[in-house]
Amino acid sequence: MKNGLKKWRLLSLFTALAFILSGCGEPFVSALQPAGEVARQQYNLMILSAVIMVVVIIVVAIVYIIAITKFRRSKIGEDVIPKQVEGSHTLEIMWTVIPIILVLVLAVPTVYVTFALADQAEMEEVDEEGNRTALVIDVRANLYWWEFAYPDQGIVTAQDLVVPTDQNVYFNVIGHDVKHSFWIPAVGGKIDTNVENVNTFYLNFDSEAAENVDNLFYGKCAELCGPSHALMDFKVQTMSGDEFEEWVTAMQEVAEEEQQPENELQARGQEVYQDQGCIGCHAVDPTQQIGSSTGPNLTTFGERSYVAGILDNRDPDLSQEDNIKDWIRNSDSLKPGNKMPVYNEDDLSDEDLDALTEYLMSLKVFSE
Amino acid sequence: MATQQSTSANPKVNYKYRRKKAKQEMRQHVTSFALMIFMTLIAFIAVMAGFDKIYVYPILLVLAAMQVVLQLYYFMHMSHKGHGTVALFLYSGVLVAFITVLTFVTIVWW
Amino acid sequence: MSTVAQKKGFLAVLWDYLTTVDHKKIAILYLTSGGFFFLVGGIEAMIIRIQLAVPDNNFVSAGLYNELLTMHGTTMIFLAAMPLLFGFMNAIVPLQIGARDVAFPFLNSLGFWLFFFGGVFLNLSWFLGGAPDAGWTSYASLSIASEGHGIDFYVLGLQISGAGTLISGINFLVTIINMRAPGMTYMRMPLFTWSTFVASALILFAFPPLTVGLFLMMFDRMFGANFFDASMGGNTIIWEHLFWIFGHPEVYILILPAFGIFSEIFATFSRKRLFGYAAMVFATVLIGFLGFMVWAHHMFTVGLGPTANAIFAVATMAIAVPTGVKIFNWMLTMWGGSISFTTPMLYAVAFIPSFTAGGVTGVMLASAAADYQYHDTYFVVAHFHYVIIGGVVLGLLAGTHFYWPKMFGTMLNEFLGKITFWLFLIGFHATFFIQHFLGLMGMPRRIWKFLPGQGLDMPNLISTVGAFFMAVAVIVLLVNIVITQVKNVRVGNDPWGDGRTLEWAIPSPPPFYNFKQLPLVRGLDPYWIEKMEGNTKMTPAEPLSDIHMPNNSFIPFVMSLGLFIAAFGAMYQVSWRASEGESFVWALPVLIIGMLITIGAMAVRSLKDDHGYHIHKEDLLDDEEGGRE
Amino acid sequence: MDTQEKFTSRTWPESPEKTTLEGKNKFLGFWLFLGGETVLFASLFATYLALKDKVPGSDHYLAIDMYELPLVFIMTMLLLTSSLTSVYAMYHMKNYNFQKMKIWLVVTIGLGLAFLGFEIYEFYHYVHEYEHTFTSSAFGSAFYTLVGFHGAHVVVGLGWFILLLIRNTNRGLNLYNAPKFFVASLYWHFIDVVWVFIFTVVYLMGMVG
Ligand code: HEA
Ligand code: HEA
Ligand SMILES: [Cu+2]
Repeated sequence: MKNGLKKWRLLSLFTALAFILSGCGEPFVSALQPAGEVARQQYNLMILSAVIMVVVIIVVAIVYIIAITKFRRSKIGEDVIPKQVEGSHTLEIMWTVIPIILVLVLAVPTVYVTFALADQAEMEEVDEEGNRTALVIDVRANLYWWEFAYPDQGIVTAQDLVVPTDQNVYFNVIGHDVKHSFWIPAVGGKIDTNVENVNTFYLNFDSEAAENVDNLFYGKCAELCGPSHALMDFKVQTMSGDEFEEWVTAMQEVAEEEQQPENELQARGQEVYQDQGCIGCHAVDPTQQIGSSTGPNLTTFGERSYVAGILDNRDPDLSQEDNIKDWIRNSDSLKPGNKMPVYNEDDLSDEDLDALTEYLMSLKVFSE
Repeated sequence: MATQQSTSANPKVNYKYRRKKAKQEMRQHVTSFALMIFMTLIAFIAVMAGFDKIYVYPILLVLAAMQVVLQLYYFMHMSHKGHGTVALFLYSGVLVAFITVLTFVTIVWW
Repeated sequence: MSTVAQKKGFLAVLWDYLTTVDHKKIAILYLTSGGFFFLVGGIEAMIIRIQLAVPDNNFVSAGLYNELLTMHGTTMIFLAAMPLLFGFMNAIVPLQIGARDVAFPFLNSLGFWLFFFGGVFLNLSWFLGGAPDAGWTSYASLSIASEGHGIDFYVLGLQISGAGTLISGINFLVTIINMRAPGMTYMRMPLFTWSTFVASALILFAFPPLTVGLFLMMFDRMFGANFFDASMGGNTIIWEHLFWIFGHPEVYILILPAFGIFSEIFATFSRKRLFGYAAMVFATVLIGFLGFMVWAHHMFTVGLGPTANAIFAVATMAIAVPTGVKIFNWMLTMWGGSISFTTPMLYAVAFIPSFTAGGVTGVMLASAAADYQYHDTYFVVAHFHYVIIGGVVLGLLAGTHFYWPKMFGTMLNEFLGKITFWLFLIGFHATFFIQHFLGLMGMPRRIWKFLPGQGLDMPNLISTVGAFFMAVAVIVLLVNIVITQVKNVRVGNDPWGDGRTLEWAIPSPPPFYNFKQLPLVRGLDPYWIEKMEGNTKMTPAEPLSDIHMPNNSFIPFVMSLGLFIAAFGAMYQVSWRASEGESFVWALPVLIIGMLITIGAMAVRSLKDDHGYHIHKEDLLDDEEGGRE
Repeated sequence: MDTQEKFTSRTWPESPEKTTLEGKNKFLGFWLFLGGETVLFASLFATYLALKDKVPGSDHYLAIDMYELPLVFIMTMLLLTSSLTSVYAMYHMKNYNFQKMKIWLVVTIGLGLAFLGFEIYEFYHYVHEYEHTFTSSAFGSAFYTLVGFHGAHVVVGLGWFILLLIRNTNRGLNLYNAPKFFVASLYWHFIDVVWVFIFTVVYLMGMVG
């Protein structure tokens, strides 16, 4: 009976804590609203440890409050000399053993989950034809932008990571210039993109949770990498497995068919794109320059939710057009220290900018 | 402050005895020196002989450790009384040193 | 040398402090310069908080923000917290063990001046082209890529002050091992002495890896080496390991002495012997030992593999056990005691829940798989400010109030002290509690600005408001200090009335030779024992006789100055970094001149014998008051 | 008792280095310092092991291509012998035989200088034969840093001995300088201890592969 009561209390503590915490933050960035298997395992570990810690704090608080209320000098009398106690073995053994037990309760699942999340056996699996069954994405972190290459599909994209839901997605991450760290808070913990080695881990994107956030999660750089570290954001677009297949096909096809400008302005913009040398850093073909480009690949630029990872295209006050122009004119103040040159009126007339913007907005692969 | 300690706990009558002890100890030192040379030779020969490294590495490391023990305990007198604190701190240092080297050969890759 | 108090001119006082080898004066030097750097680091923190008060703020620029956060962390850890602790160690430890000075008075002074010049050098970066900007951890890929001389200032400044710290650490170890008064066995040493002992041992073994790491970075940045250049076969993870092999013990170097201060305060103001003294000593040693086994918990996301992560996770959690022993022993010290809530005691009492909260989040961080989420977020920022401010800074503030009378002979105003306390405590929790949630809600640390619409606005504002409370608290403390020193009401040897250890048995401030006759120690809390037997003084362990004292020396100052000068040369001789297009012909000569000054000073020191001097018995007899200078 | 008191070989205490409190402090402090140095060298060894043979291209020479064991053997013999000669010096110090102590110290210095000479030759050789320099690769940086730190210790040790000899030649032994000689010789032995690991870990293990 008593035991049952205790269990019940602990359980309610669990749920209460989980409930309070889940109220925190926005679902597309918050680690407290896990949107995938990996994040959920980590979240459970967090809740377990938080509960243990709350228990510790409560115990300490009880002893503490009694001690500082009962034994005040003002209550006891000014001249009392307390008994000079040396210690107590029983007590000392107690507060050694109980914390050891608590720590073990946390240590066992910690070790378990740590190994579980490092299990990448699935990545090696192949079908009859020797093709890898799991989806693998090569992430290359650059000073303030992200490149995502799909080696088995032979395509590349940047800034907007596109992934299928409800399956494990494997990531090989590396830092191109300095060290960064790859983090999608709602979907799972981070992993460093070291400069000298490839790190591998996996994430799993939950379709239900993804719907909740309109299929868009926020990703961040979590390792100080320079002035614009704060702005090295990326976005994650999730879609169902089938849709993802279609997306891949569409991407692969862009490379084959020559993209034709739809109107004159776009055609002019395309010219500007070539003349100004944009093409030197930014490929518009998803099969080009994988792993070697100096700037983000812009094949899907017109479909991106954000410009440069930070200017929101869905913002009702600012159109995508405004964002693009703002970026081209002021990239240096928007993302201090980034590697893209600034184009002021002398370099690029307003008309050319209009045309360029029109062209960039037309770079779409997968929208209806 | 220097004067708080009295100079010689040992009365000076022990002079002869001390001299003899020192001589003896010196002979020990020469022996350990010979041992060190000998171990060095073995180490070099083991390498020149071209055995496989799984045999040579342990031999080399054991020989080095033995040499160091000789240095510390004989040449540096750690075998004498009053080196308890010294040993405590030296071995703590050795422990930290060991862990450092261990991690660098295991979890710093490539 | 007369011991009669006399008025001295400003220059004479200055010269006295520049050349002093007296541990009590060196303590004051540490306290003032550490205090100064605390204000500097605090102002940097305030700018950080102002920048982060609202989303998309542009109060400071991106580059400047990174410099601020780097200098805030570096200054607070190396130039504020540690030196302030050294201040109290210097002031109190020799008195607590009944010694006339530390083992190496000359090196004590050298340690201080090295720290001081290293700190000044580091902070000069603000005026000479930009401060370091790669975080206090200065991870290699970024710090190698960082342009300008910021990181060079970091490397050289820390190298110089680190040498000072190592010297001081060895000095305290030898002092505690060799200089204890008759009867002061190890198991009778006060806990502050014990924790100083363990912290010094940690310094001895933790600073060499930092030294090596800094050398490697210096070689890479200034002399063309390739330790951290992946394209040349280098490996940046080496820096991370070396830094954290130093870095984790470093946090215990900070917290253990604070634990020591609190142990003294709990016993004193509960009028009760420290509960479980032996267990406390053992726990201190154990924490120090385990402190070397856990550093990779800062590197869980680096990709060391699950085995390494699991081992280091479990090892880290183990530290909760000895720390818990300490927490409970402190509470049981109060239990059954007679608690008087003086300002130092208020800090001590507030420390228990604050530090426990910070400690348990540490254990949460230790859970490797969960740390993939916490790492490099504000959750970590919250954790370490809880342990550092809730532990170390509260300890320093408590120590300031507690030992002020012993160091300066005057009592800080209790009323103002309590105002400081409450403002600081409230501000501290307001600032940092909410940061736990910021981290979990997806706010990375070290970000210059955060963008709106991510649910981060309100908590950040609250955090900033809290920081202002802390700032006001610090200002009240400064006012308190000024008022106290101006009023200058002198106090006796045991101003708190409940002193237990040897330092309270001698005048405040103590005479420059500390003890006329070394005391005989008859047990733990020797002064308390004497008081309980109705004695007002310690029983002497030796007849009154001449006291041998070391001479003052200007050499430590010169030696440190030489390194300071050489550092400029070393830094500016990198003209081969052609990209910056700078070339300073004077750099190499300056490097050489600086080194010559240092080496010359060392040679003078070793060629010129310095046998010190004696205070004669007769003068000691005359010196009834205990003479303050 | 005065630290400058003159002694005879009969009144000279058994452990002159630890007779005064200053001596005791110096003795202990120096040993502690050596504990710290152990960690310092461990960090350097660890770095070397992590970066051994890490070069940017296949045209760079590796450890196994370069190291010359005969040379290392000679250097080892020199340093080991110098350890013995400094033990002799301390033996005479304890016997209050200043003259002989000086002679053995001079011999020690000579051996140390010879060692340094070979080391400089060795470095020169690697640089010119193999283009293996401090800046040529991470391996080069790590090698020269580790072995160079040891070499720098040798230089400091020699300078220390020389300074002590110059300062005290005309004064003879007393309780003020005895601890200094003793501590300097401890330092010298420590340098030898480090070398034992260098020739084992760097050269011998490097040649095994
Ligand atoms: C004074 C400084 C101090 C102290 C004392 C501590 C104490 C601890 N720290 Fe902290 N830590 C820092 C300063 C400190 N830390 C700093 C500065 C950083 C960040 C560095 C950077 O990246 O810039 C950091 C970062 C840090 C990390 C890395 C986080 C990350 O970057 O991802 C971790 C991970 O394990 C950690 C763990 C711990 C643990 C387990 C303790 C333990 O020692 C705590 C032990 C105490 C208790 C647990 C409370 C009392 C105990 C009881 C009441 C008994 C019962 C308790 C239980 C059963 C749990 N710390
Ligand atoms: C001892 C260590 C210590 C201390 C005491 C503090 C104290 C404070 N710290 Fe922190 N902090 C660190 C060590 C410390 N810190 C470290 C190591 C980092 C990591 C750096 C990194 O990432 O590399 C960090 C990072 C850090 C950050 C994260 C920055 C980021 O990641 O982007 C923040 C943000 O809120 C912060 C805030 C504060 C605040 C508000 C205080 C306050 O408590 C400060 C209180 C003090 C004052 C407010 C001073 C008041 C002074 C005056 C009012 C001036 C009066 C002037 C005159 C009379 C001349 N600190
Ligand atoms: Cu740590």
